Amino acid sequence: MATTTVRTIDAKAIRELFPFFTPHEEMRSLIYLDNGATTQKPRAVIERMVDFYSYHNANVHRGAYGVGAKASEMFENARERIAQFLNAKESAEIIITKGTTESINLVASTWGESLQPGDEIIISEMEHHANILPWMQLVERKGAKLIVWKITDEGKLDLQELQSLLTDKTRMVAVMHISNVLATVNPVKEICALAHKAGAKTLIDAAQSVAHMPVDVQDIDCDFFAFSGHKLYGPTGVGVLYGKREILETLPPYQRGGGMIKRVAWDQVSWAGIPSRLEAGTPPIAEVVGLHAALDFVDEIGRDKIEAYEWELTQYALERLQEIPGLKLYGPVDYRAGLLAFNVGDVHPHDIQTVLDTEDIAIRAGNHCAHPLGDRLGTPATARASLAVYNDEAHIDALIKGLHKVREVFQLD
Amino acid sequence: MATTTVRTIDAKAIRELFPFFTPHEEMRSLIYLDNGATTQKPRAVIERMVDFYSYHNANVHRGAYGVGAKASEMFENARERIAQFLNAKESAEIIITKGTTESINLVASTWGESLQPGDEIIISEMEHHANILPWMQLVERKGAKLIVWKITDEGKLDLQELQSLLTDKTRMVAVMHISNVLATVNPVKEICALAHKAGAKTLIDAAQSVAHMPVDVQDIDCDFFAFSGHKLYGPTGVGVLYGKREILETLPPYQRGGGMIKRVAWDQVSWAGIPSRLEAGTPPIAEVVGLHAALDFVDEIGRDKIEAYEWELTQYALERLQEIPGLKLYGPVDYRAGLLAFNVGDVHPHDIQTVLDTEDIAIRAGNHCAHPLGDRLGTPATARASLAVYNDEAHIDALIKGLHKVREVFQLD
Amino acid sequence: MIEQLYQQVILDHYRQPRGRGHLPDPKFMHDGANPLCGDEVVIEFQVDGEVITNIRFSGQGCSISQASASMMAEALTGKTMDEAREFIRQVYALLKGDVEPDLETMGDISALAGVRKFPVRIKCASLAWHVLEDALKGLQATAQSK
Amino acid sequence: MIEQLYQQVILDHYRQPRGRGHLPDPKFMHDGANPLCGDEVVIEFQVDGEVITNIRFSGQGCSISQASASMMAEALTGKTMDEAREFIRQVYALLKGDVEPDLETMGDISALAGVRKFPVRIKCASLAWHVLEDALKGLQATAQSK
Ligand SMILES: Cc1ncc(COP(=O)(O)O)c(C=O)c1O
Ligand SMILES: Cc1ncc(COP(=O)(O)O)c(C=O)c1O
Repeated sequence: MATTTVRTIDAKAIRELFPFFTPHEEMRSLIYLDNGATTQKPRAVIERMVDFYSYHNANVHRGAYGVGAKASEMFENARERIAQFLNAKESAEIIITKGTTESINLVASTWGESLQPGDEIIISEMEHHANILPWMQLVERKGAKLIVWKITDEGKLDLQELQSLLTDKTRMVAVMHISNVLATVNPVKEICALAHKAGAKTLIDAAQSVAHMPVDVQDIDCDFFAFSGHKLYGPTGVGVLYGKREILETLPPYQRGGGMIKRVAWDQVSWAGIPSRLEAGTPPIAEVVGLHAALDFVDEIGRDKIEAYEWELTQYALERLQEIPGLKLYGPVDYRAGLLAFNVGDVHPHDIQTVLDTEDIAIRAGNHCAHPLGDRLGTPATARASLAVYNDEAHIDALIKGLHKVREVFQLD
Repeated sequence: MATTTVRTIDAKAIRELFPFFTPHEEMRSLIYLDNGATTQKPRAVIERMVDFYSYHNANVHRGAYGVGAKASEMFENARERIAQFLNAKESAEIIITKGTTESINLVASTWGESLQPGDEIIISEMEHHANILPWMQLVERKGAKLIVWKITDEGKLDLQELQSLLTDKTRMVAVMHISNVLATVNPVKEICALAHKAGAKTLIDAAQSVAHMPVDVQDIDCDFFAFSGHKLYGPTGVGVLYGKREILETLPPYQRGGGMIKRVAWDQVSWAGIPSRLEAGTPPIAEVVGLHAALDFVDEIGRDKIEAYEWELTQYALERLQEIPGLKLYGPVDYRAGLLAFNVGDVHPHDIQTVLDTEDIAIRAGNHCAHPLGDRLGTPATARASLAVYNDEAHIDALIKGLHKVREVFQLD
Repeated sequence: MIEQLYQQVILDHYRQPRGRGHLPDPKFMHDGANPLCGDEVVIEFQVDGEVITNIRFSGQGCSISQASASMMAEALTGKTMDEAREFIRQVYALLKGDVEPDLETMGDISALAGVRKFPVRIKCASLAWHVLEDALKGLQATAQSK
Repeated sequence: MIEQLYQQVILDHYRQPRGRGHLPDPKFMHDGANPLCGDEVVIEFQVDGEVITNIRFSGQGCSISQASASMMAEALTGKTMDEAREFIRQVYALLKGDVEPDLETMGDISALAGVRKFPVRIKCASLAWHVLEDALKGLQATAQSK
């Protein structure tokens, strides 16, 4: 079942950069198709952290010279690198968090303080809980209103529909860049333009996009942009919130503690400037340094190339999935990211997962932290295969073979 | 300047377990006396994380089998291990956070919700900003009152004084276990008993204690207990909040996102039980696994032994620091933890630090995130040498030599 | 190996569940979920003296969790509460591998032994039984407090 | 090496600062801090036409930051604002190593070249100069907007 596309990426060579994919005693080798949950880590990322812990470990900032200054420098260099990766104007616009979830909670808590009763927040029907629950809490606290932007039957967001939802009360439009279930790539630039015209701010949940396509926050012109390191070939325990300087500067602190103040007295506190004001306590230092290496890894391959390659692979997968009788695929098919959520007949997704697991194929099954979308699709759970740059056609072939096995075990004939 | 104490610990052998202290190209070897800021990491901790990222990396929970289940198991085993380390009743009482700062912010935000106008929170005058600012914000938000428990001239907390501050309005007594400036070891068990008698809850900021002495949360009988992994020979990006089950169960969620709900619909949300309800988003998985190894490291040596050894070493340091004319030491001298904050004549602490740095000795200089304490002591900044299990008398000797050099450079004669 | 997990009886109970549905006037109702995978089981039942007269279940989840609920409804209807408690203990022992499957005493339920090789699925297989066990505990506590 | 950093002139300015204190009626006041180490410098000054007539500083921090403020107060008093701006540029160049220290034109300030080997101390040495530069920028902006 050969494809005619030109192989732009040598996935096998890339796999060799990952300990997870090199033969080892501890584990049988696995076809890893759960990249939407978390990606594997290239050796370069692991080694950068080992190097940090082994030879440069010290707490950052706050009057350290020698080794401490070097650690601070590595930390701030990583911030610079993240800014450059996103094409932010300056590194002060990069806030280090522990993940996408914290990034969005931070915005809802701090920016959200200015919300007035009756104000409106628009989120889409396809959002992950991380981009639903913080806003639900905010509107409840402020007597504001949450407006749900419904998806089309195709699983997309319709800009006309957004137009009709935007009012002079809309203060924020918060949407995901790529859906972690439908794989829809949302037109975030157009969304931001419409929102801004209506006087609203915008937040992009980029958890599923940053590792898979070029992103440019100035081009998108979003006000906030959030992602996690662990879905971007980087470590757990670290995430990023980008915000435009003029907005970040107006935000009150989020968590409070060391590093985010200028001066504390019992009767008066003055805050540090950005980004420090929004980063209380010891940051995830080694993790930020590891994330730096992850960005280098991605850019060495090239995000354009990754995007093109994963689309090729996705097309191949879409084609081959049609072979499986009774398979229902969710989300658009004209264009989409490399996530494939589906069901097979009456087989429960967990059972699909278990059968595939015995074939050494790792996929995810469940609601993917998007209950409202599940309600809309009429299925509480789906099986999801999600691709990364180290996957190739052979993995899709194995998946298809595994799904035939599922049908066999479940006697679907 | 030999001591007569029996060496209970072979610090040299312990240093050999740390890449940071083994000769390497990247760095000249350093006498590291900045353990109050962060400790170095034993090879076992680094390797456990490398092993996780290399062979077991997957996201935890949420319907993964195979490699994902193994990752979840490692994660939950670590939670069990932390519970055992603290002698908590059960692992559900262990909430994973990103550090002490987040742990305390979490309590102030969630437990603090129940505060009424006029209620009182007692904190001590020696607290770190992490245990000041969240309470300041809370009392402001709730119309409650922050009561400052003054320190004695010796740098201790007087229980009589606490008695006189406790009223029927006191809802919380939040104090540090060990002061990161004065090195005072506070009588937390007695503090909790007094607070409970008055009907108040208690929080112990254990950032500076967990790595240096045995701790038992049931014996202390505190309601909350907070610490960071990175000061306990563990990774950055991870911390712990212990809370008694009956209290945790009453807390609303903190951050919101995946993993902390049972069910989300547009009109209704139901929360998961503890600990999940208080842990939104992908947790710091590899970091928790690394922390597990750090606890093993500490317990293999033995916390009783570490405490005794560091006290020996501290006594030696106290004795030798008296040799330095014009040196002013802060904090008690009858008993204290292995932190030594001081000033020398009119030399600014940063200059002390710089001179010592050129002698390959790393100490910290500054306000140590405790401005109000600095105001009380009448010094905005101090130099601080802080000990860990891998330090020995030779390091103290080098420090003393370095301080003589400081006096020489600054012509203090 | 995978065929040991998904034996014919399991698929049968999954596809033709016994006791799936609701009681018109449930006397007792209890629910449980496996937060790790999202399986949900709700049990309703009635009691006549010491005897459990009627068991219905609803919910959703993998074939193991739903088939297991179906098997439970079938096996425990007509048993006294004490017998049910003992039976539940036997099922746990079976799942853990402490006793061997025995078609005579356990019937279809023997097929659940297939989960032993799939440790993470043990929670799926035991879910319904945990729910009923909890419900019976609640009943006992209420009875004793009277 | 350490003696290059802490030269006699630096210690002199640290212990006997010129211009430490406050003006009775400061026309211009500006402050700055080095958040990484906590050094603080506040500058007050007066202007007569184009000429900076009086400079006072206060604050606290390491010997380098405070000595540098003292040197600045001494060096820039009596200079025109344009001259001061040019001088500040020269100091930055000196600290960065772009120009060599020259006792004749720079006087005591030449001693600040010692920080070159201590990159993290450059911020200490330049703090006071940044504060004044900012203040002058503010002045210029106000003047232009009139
Ligand atoms: C006593 C005390 N509390 C809290 C903290 C804050 O810890 P972290 O920065 O890891 O959140 C520290 C360390 O800086 C500390 O010494
Ligand atoms: C679209 C989307 N948003 C947010 C998140 C949450 O990310 P994290 O768990 O790293 O905070 C995820 C991943 O689970 C996601 O897929």
